[in-house]
Amino acid sequence: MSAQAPGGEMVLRVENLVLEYPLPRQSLFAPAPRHRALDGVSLQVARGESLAVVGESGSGKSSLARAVLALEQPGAGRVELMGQDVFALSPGALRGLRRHAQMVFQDPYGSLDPRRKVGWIVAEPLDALESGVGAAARQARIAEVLVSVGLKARDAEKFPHEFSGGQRQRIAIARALITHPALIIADEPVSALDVSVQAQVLNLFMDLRERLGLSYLFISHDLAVVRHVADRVAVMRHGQIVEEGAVEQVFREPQHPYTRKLLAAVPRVGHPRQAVAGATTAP
Amino acid sequence: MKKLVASPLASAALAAGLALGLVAPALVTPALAAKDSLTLAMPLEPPHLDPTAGAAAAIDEVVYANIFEGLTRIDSSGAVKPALAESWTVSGDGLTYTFKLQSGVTFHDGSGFDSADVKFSFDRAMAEDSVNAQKGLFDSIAAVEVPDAGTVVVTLKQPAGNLLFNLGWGDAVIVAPETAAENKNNPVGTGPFVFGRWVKGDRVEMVRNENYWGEPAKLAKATIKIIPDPAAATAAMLAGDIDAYANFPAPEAMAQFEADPRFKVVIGSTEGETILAINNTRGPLSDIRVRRALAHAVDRQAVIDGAMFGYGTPIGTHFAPHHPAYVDLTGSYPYDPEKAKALLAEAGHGDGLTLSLKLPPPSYARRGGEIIAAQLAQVGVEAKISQVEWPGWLEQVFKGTDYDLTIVSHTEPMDIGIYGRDTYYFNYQDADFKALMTKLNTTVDETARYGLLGDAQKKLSADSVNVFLFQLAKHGVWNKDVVGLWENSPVQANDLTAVYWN
Amino acid sequence: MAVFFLQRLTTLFITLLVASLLVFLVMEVLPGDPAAVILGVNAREDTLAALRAEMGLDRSAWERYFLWLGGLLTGDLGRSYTYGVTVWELVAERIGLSLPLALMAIVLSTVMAIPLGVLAAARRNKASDVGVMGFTQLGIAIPNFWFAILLILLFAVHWQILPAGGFAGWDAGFWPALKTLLLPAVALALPQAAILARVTRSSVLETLGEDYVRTARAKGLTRRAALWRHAVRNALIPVVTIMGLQFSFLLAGTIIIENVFYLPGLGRLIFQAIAQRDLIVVKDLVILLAASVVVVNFLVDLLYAVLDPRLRGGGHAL
Amino acid sequence: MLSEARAVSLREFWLRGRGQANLMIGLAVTLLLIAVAVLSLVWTPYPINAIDIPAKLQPPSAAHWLGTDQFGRDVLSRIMAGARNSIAVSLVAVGIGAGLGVPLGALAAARRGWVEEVVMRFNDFTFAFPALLSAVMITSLFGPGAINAIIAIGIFNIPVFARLTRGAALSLWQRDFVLAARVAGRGRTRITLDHILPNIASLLIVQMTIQFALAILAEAGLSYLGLGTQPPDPSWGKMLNEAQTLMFLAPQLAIFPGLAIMATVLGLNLLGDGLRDLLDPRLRRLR
Amino acid sequence: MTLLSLQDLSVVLDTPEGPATVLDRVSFDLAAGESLGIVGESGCGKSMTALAVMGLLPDAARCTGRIDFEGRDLLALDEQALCALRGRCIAMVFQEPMTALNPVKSIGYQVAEGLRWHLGLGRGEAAARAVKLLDRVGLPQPRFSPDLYPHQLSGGQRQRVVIAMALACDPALLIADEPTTALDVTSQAEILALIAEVTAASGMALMLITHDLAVVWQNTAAMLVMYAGAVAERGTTAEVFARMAHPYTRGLLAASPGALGDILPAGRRLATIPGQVPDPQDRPTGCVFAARCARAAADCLPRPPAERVLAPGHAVACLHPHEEETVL
Repeated sequence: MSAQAPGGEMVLRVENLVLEYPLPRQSLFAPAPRHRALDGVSLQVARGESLAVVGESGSGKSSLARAVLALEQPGAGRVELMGQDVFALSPGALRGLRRHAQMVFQDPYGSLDPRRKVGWIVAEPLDALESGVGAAARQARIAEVLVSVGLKARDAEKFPHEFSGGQRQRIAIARALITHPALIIADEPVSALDVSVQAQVLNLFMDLRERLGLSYLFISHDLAVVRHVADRVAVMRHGQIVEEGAVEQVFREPQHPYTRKLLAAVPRVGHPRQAVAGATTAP
Repeated sequence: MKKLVASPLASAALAAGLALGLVAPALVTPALAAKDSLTLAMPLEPPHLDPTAGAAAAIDEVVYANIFEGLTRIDSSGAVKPALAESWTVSGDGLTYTFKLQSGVTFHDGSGFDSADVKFSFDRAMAEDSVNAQKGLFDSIAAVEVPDAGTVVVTLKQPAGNLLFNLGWGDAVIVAPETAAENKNNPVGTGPFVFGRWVKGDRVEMVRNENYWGEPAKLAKATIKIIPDPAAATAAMLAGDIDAYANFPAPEAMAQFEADPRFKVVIGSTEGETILAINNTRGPLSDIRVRRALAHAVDRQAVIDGAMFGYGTPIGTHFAPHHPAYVDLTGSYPYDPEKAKALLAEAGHGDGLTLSLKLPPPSYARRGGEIIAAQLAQVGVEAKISQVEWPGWLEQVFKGTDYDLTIVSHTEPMDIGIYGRDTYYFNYQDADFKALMTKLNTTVDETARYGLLGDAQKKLSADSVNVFLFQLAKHGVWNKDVVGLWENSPVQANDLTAVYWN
Repeated sequence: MAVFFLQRLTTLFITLLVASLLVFLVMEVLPGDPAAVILGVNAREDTLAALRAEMGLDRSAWERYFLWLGGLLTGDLGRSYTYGVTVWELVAERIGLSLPLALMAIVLSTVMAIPLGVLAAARRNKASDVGVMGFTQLGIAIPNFWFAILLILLFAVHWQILPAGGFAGWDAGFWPALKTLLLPAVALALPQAAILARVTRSSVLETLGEDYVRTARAKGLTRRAALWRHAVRNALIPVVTIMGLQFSFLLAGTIIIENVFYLPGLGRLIFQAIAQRDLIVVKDLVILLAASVVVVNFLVDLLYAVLDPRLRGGGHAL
Repeated sequence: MLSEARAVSLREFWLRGRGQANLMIGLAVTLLLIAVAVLSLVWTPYPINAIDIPAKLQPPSAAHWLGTDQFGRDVLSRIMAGARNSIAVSLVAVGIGAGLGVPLGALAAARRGWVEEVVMRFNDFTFAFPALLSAVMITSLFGPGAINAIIAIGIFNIPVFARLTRGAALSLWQRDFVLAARVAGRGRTRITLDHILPNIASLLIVQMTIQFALAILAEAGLSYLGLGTQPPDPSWGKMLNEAQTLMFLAPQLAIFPGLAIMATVLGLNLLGDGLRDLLDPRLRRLR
Repeated sequence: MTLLSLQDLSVVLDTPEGPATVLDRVSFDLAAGESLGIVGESGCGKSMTALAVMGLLPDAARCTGRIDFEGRDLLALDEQALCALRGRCIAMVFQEPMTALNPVKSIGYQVAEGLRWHLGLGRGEAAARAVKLLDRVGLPQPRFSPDLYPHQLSGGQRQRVVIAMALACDPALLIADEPTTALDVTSQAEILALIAEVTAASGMALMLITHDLAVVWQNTAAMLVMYAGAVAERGTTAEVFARMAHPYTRGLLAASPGALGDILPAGRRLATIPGQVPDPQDRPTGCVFAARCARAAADCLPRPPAERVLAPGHAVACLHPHEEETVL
C-alpha cells in the first residue's frame, strides 16, 4: 500500500546539518560549553514519501524538526525545502515557502491557544500566508479541513477546552492542512495519546497521505508507531543518523548495534517473558 | 511604670481591636520628673548652634541667653537689660557709646573674657566675608576701640536709636576668637548653661555653668527636644515625655491642655505680624482700590477662630500690639464683602479676578490660606492655592517676587523698617515712608520715636500695602509646677536662666 | 556559580553608576538656593555669594559631579550645608536608629507571617485559614500611619506604658532605647507581615501540590512532617525575595512613621534635607540607599544559591 | 482579535463569579466607591469647601452625618469628594504603570537580547529607590499637586507590570501554540498581540486591582505628607493628617478617612483575589 | 496467604461539576510474593486503585468497600496507623521521576529518610544503609555519591533512587504506578528488569500499573484489565492473553501497534475502538463499555454485567464474551 516515492522532486533535502546550544558558562575564562544537538545530519524526503526519524530523548530529533522549519539557526549545513535553500531566503521569501511545510506538535493541550476559537486557530496559517482570501472562502476552507480530519464544520465555533485529547490533535492536523502543504513535520504527534485514540489518529495520518499525497517527516521514540506510518526510517543517536533504510529492512535486519538494542528493548507480546515468579491467582 | 504588655502580636491585635473604641485619656499621675532637670520641646531643629552665622530662629531659641550672651540682653518684656556690659554711657551727640564690661567672666572652656573678645566679635560680624545673617545691625558702627580690658568704645557714623536693642540680638553675641569657628557644633559662650550634647534630629542637652559670673541657673540640666509634629507633641506632652513646650505648634490642642489640671496654659504674644502679603506692582494689585477690596473681603476674626482656634489678636498694620507705640487701626478696613465687591467693580474687575496664593509650611499659613481663599471666593476673587516648602517660598516669593498673594508671619522684632527697603517682596516704594524711616533711625528720644512709629503705622494702613491679619500668639504649655518660662517672646528665645520647679 | 555572581556584581555597579548620574542631574535642576535657606530673609547678596563660594557651589556641574563621585569612592561624602558636619557623621547617627528599626520590623513581621502563612496553607479553607486571610486583608488595607496613631493613642497616651515617640538613644541603655522603637516597629511590621503571610501561604500551597510531597507521604511521613521537612523548605525561595524587597523599603520608606513617632531616622533626614535643599546630604543618602537596596538584592541572590542547589550548578553525573 | 476572547469570558465571568464571596464583596465595595465618587461630582450633602467656622468640630449629628472638620466643613461631603480624588489619582497612575510596563515587558520577552537587558536594568533601577522617597523627590522637584503625585506613583507601577508581563510572556513563548504560530509565518509583534497578551490578560487584570489598592495607599501617604492633592480639594490622606492634630479634641475626624481608605483598599484586594480565582483556574487551588 | 484483598472498593470524588464515580466495586486479591499487572487507558481508575491502597486519595474522595492488607481493613485505620504502614509495609513508585524527588535535598538524605522515620536508625547507620540501597538499584559509588542532588541525575537514574527509597524498609508490597511511561525505551527495559529482579529476590508482592499490554505480558504473573473504573477482565497473564474474552481487551490489543510485532504488515490500518471513555460524572447504567462495543446487546444495558469465571484463573465481566483464541 505504501505509496512508493515516485522518484519525483525532493520535497525536503538536508545536508550535514549542525546545530549547537550554548550551556551556562562553568568558568569565567573558558568560553561557555556548547551542546551539539545535530552533528552533521543528512536526509531527504521525496514527494508523497513518509520518512520516520526515531531516537531516544536527547537524540536531537526535535531540534531537527525546528531547524528544518527555520525556527532555529543551524551552525552549518543546508536545508532545502521545495528546492529552495531555506536559510538563504529573505524573510518575505521564507514566508512564501512556509505554505508548503507545516508542523504538528506532541502535546494536544499545549498546541492550541486556549483563548481562541477552533475556527480561528485552524485558519491562522491561511490568514498569515495567503492574502486576498475572502471571508466566505476562508469559512469554506476551515470547514473543509475540519471535515477532512473527522470533525464537524460547526466545531469551528467552540473553544479547545471543549474537546478531548484525540480531537484536539485532529484540530492541530487540520491547522497543518489548511495551506495544502506538500510536507508535514510531525514531532511525536501521538505519544501523548491513549492507545485507542492513538490508533484513530495514526489511521488519520495514513488516510490523509493517501488522499492528499502528503509527505511526512514523522518523529517518534515509539518504534511500533513508526512501523505503521513510515516507508523509510532513520535511527538517530546523539545528533547523528546511525542507520537509515526501508522500514521492513531496518526492522528485520538491523545493522547498527544501537538499532538492535532499541528493537530488543521494546516489550512484545508472544516473546519470552521476564523470569517472573508467581502461580495463578484465584479470580 | 506598668508592666510591658505581652508580645507585640497581642498588642497589635489589641490595638487593632480597640481601634474603633477611642478612649478619652484618663487621669494618670504623671511620671515623677527629677526636680532639677527640665525637658523643653520646640518645633524646628536648628541647622547648627552658632547664632552669628545663621538666620534660623531655632538657633537663637536654643542658645540665646542660655549659652551665649551679648553686651545687652532683651528680657521677657522686650526691654533692654545689661548683660556682659555692666553699664554704658552715651555721648551727647549719640555717636559714641562707652561700655563697662562685667568682671570675672570666663568662657565655658575656661578662657578669660575681655574687651578684645568684644572687638573680635564685632569686627568678625562687620567683615567683608562675614556670614552674619543680620549684618545690617552693625551698619551704623564706624569703629570699635578697646582702651583697656574692661571697657569698649563704639563710635557710630550717625546716631542709631535702636543700637542697644540691636546689640541684644542673638546675632550680636560675644564669641571667643579661639572657639568661634567651632561654635556651629560645639558652642562655647559665657552663659549660665554649658553645651552638653546635640543628638541631631532629636535633642540638645546643656548643663548648669557652675562658675557663671552672674546669678547661677536654678536648673542643673536642661534638654531641648525637637518635636515638629503637632500630634506627636500633644502625645508627648500627655505622656509626660516633655515638661514644657515653649510655643505649641497646634493651637487646637490648647483646649485639651486647659482641661487637664496637670498642665498650665499661658497664651502670650510674639513679634509675629501675620499678614496676607500683596505684590503691590503685580497687575490689578497695583490699584489701591483692589487692595482695599481685599482688606474688606477678609474677616480677620473668622481666620483667627478657624486657623488659630481663637488665639491671636487682630492687627490693622505691621506692628506688635503689646508694644507701647502700637496704634489700633483694625477699624480702617472692617469686614464688608459688599464694599469689597463694589471696590472691585469700580476698579474694573466686576466679573471676578484670579490670583495665585502661595502658602509656606506653617499651619497659620496653610489653614489661614484655606479660610481666606473661601472668603475671597465670596467676593468673586478666585485664589489658586499652592503649598510650597520654605526654600521654594524664598526662591519664588521672597527673591523672585513671582507671586500675587502669600501669607507669612514676620517674627523679627521691630521690623516695620522692611517697608522702607529699596527691594522687598511687597514691591512697595513710597518716598514719604522712606523719609519717615530715616528720621526714625536718627532720633534717640523715646517719645519722639513712638510718634514717628505711629505715623508709619497709619501710612501702611492708609496705603493698604498688605491685608494685616493678626499677631501670632505664643501658645505656652508646661507642667503646672514649672516656674519662670517667658510668657511672651519679644525676641526668638527660650530663656531658661530663671526657670525652676516649685 | 562564581560566574553567576560576577555578572550580578557588574550589573550592580552599572545600576549604581546610572543612579548617581540621575540623582546628580535631579539635584541640579532642583529649584531653591541652599545659601538663601541658611542665611535667611534679610541676608544681603554679598554674604550669600561668600557662603556659596565657601560651599563650592560656584564650580561647574561636571567638576562637582566627578568630585562627588571621587568622594563617594574614597568614603569622603562631603559636609552637609545645613548641619556643617560630615555626612558620614550625620548618617551614622540616623542609621543607629533606622537599621535596628528595620531589623526589628523585619523580625517581627517574619516571626508573625511565616508561621501564620504555613498554618493557613496547611489548613486550607478551614477556620484558621479564613482567619489568617481575614487578618492579612485587614493588615494590607490599614494605612500604616493611621495604625501608628491608634497605637500611640492606646499604648502611650492611654496606658502610658510606652513612650509616644522620640528616640532615647542607645547610650540611654539597651532596653529604654528598644522600648522607644517597639511601637514604630509594630506599626511598620503589620502591613509587611500581612503581605509576607499571603506570599508564604500561596507559595506553600504551590509546593504542597508537588509530587515530592506525595512521595514523602508515600514514605510514611505524616502530613505535618511532609509539610515542614519538604514543602516549607522549597516554599522559602519566593518568600525570601519578598523579604529582601521589604527590608530595603523599611530602610528609608518609613518617612511617614518616623514623622508620626518623631524619630530621627534616615527617612526624615532625607525629607528634611530635600526641604532644606541640603543637596549634598540628599545626593549621598539617595546613593547610599540605592546601594543598600542593590546589596540586599545581591544577598538575596546569594541566599537563593544556598536554598536551591540547582542554582549551585555542579556537573551532571551522566 | 482580542474581543473574541473577552466576550465569552464576560458571560462565563458572571456565571462562575456569582458564588464567590471574595469577588462579590470586592465588586460591591468597588462599585460603591465609584458610585460615591461619581455622585460627588454632581451632588454632596453640603458644598465641599463651604467654611463655617462657628460650626467647626461638631460630632456626627443628623445635620452632618459624619460631623464637621476644623473649618466647619461637612466631613461626609469631603470624604465623598476624596473618593473622586483617590480613584482619579490611582486609576491614572496604574494606567501609566500598565500602559508603559506591559509593552516594555512584552518587548523584553519577544526581543530578548540587549533589549531585555535594558528593560531589566531599568527595572532594577526603579526598584532600587523606595517608592515613597522618590515620590517625595519628584513632588518636591516639580511642586506638590495631584498631577505630580500621579506621575510619581505611575512611575513606580511601570516595573511591576514590566516584570510581571515579561515573566508570563517568557513562559508562553515556549508553548507549542506559539511555535505553531511562528511556523505559520507570524511575526513577533503579531504573535504578541494575537497570543501572548490575551493569555496573560487575566494575570494583568488581577495585578491591576492589587496595584490600584497600593496606589490608593501611596496617594494617601503622599497627601498625608502634604505632597499630593493640594487644598482646598479634599483628599483622604490630607484629612487624616489634619485630623491627627485634633486627635484628642475630635477623634472621629481621624477615624472616617482612615476607614474610607481601609474599606477601599480591602474592597479592591478582595476583588483582585476573586478575579484571580475566576480567570485563572490554574490558580484556583491556591485559594 | 492473601496479602492484599480488595472487596467491592468504590471511590466517589466530589468535583465542582458534581460527584464522579472513579472506582466502581473493584475486587481482587494479591498473594505475598505474587505480581499483578493492572492495565487500562488513562481515566480507567488504575492509579486511583493504587492511591486507595496507599490511603493517599485526595481529601474530596469518599470510599466504600474493604481493602484488607494482612487481615486489617486499611479503610478503617486512622492516619497514624496508615503512616506506620506506608513505606514500612507497602511502598510506591510513581510515574514522573523528574518531579518525584525533592530538588533541594540530597538523594542520600531522601533514601535514608524512610529508615530513620520507621526504624529509628541513627544518621550514620541510615546513611550507610542508603549507600547500600543505591548500589542495590544500580547506582554504584563513587559515581553516585549520596550527596548528589536530583537535578544532577538523568530520568532513569532518578527512578532508580525512587525504587531504592521504596525498598528501604523491605516492604511486603511494592506498587509501581506506570514507573517507565516517562522514560526512554532502553531505560524502560532496565527499570522493569530491576523491579522484577528486586521483587523476586526479596519475595515482595508487586502491583504493576501500566497502559501497555506488552509490559504486562512481559512482567506480571497475573493481570487485571480496567475500563472506566471497573474491572473488565482478570486472570493469569498466560490465560488472559491466550483467550481474551472481553471485547475491550481485544480492542486494546488490536489497537496497540507494537504489541503484535511482526504480524501486521506496515501501513495496514489499526483496528480502532470507536467513541470515547464516558465521563465519570454521567456513567451509563448498564455495561460501561456497551456504547463502544460491537457485541453489545439489549441485555447489556439494564445492569452492569456480573463477573463470570470462564476457567480457573480467568474471569470476565461481560455477558457476550469472546470464546475464540487470541491470535498472538
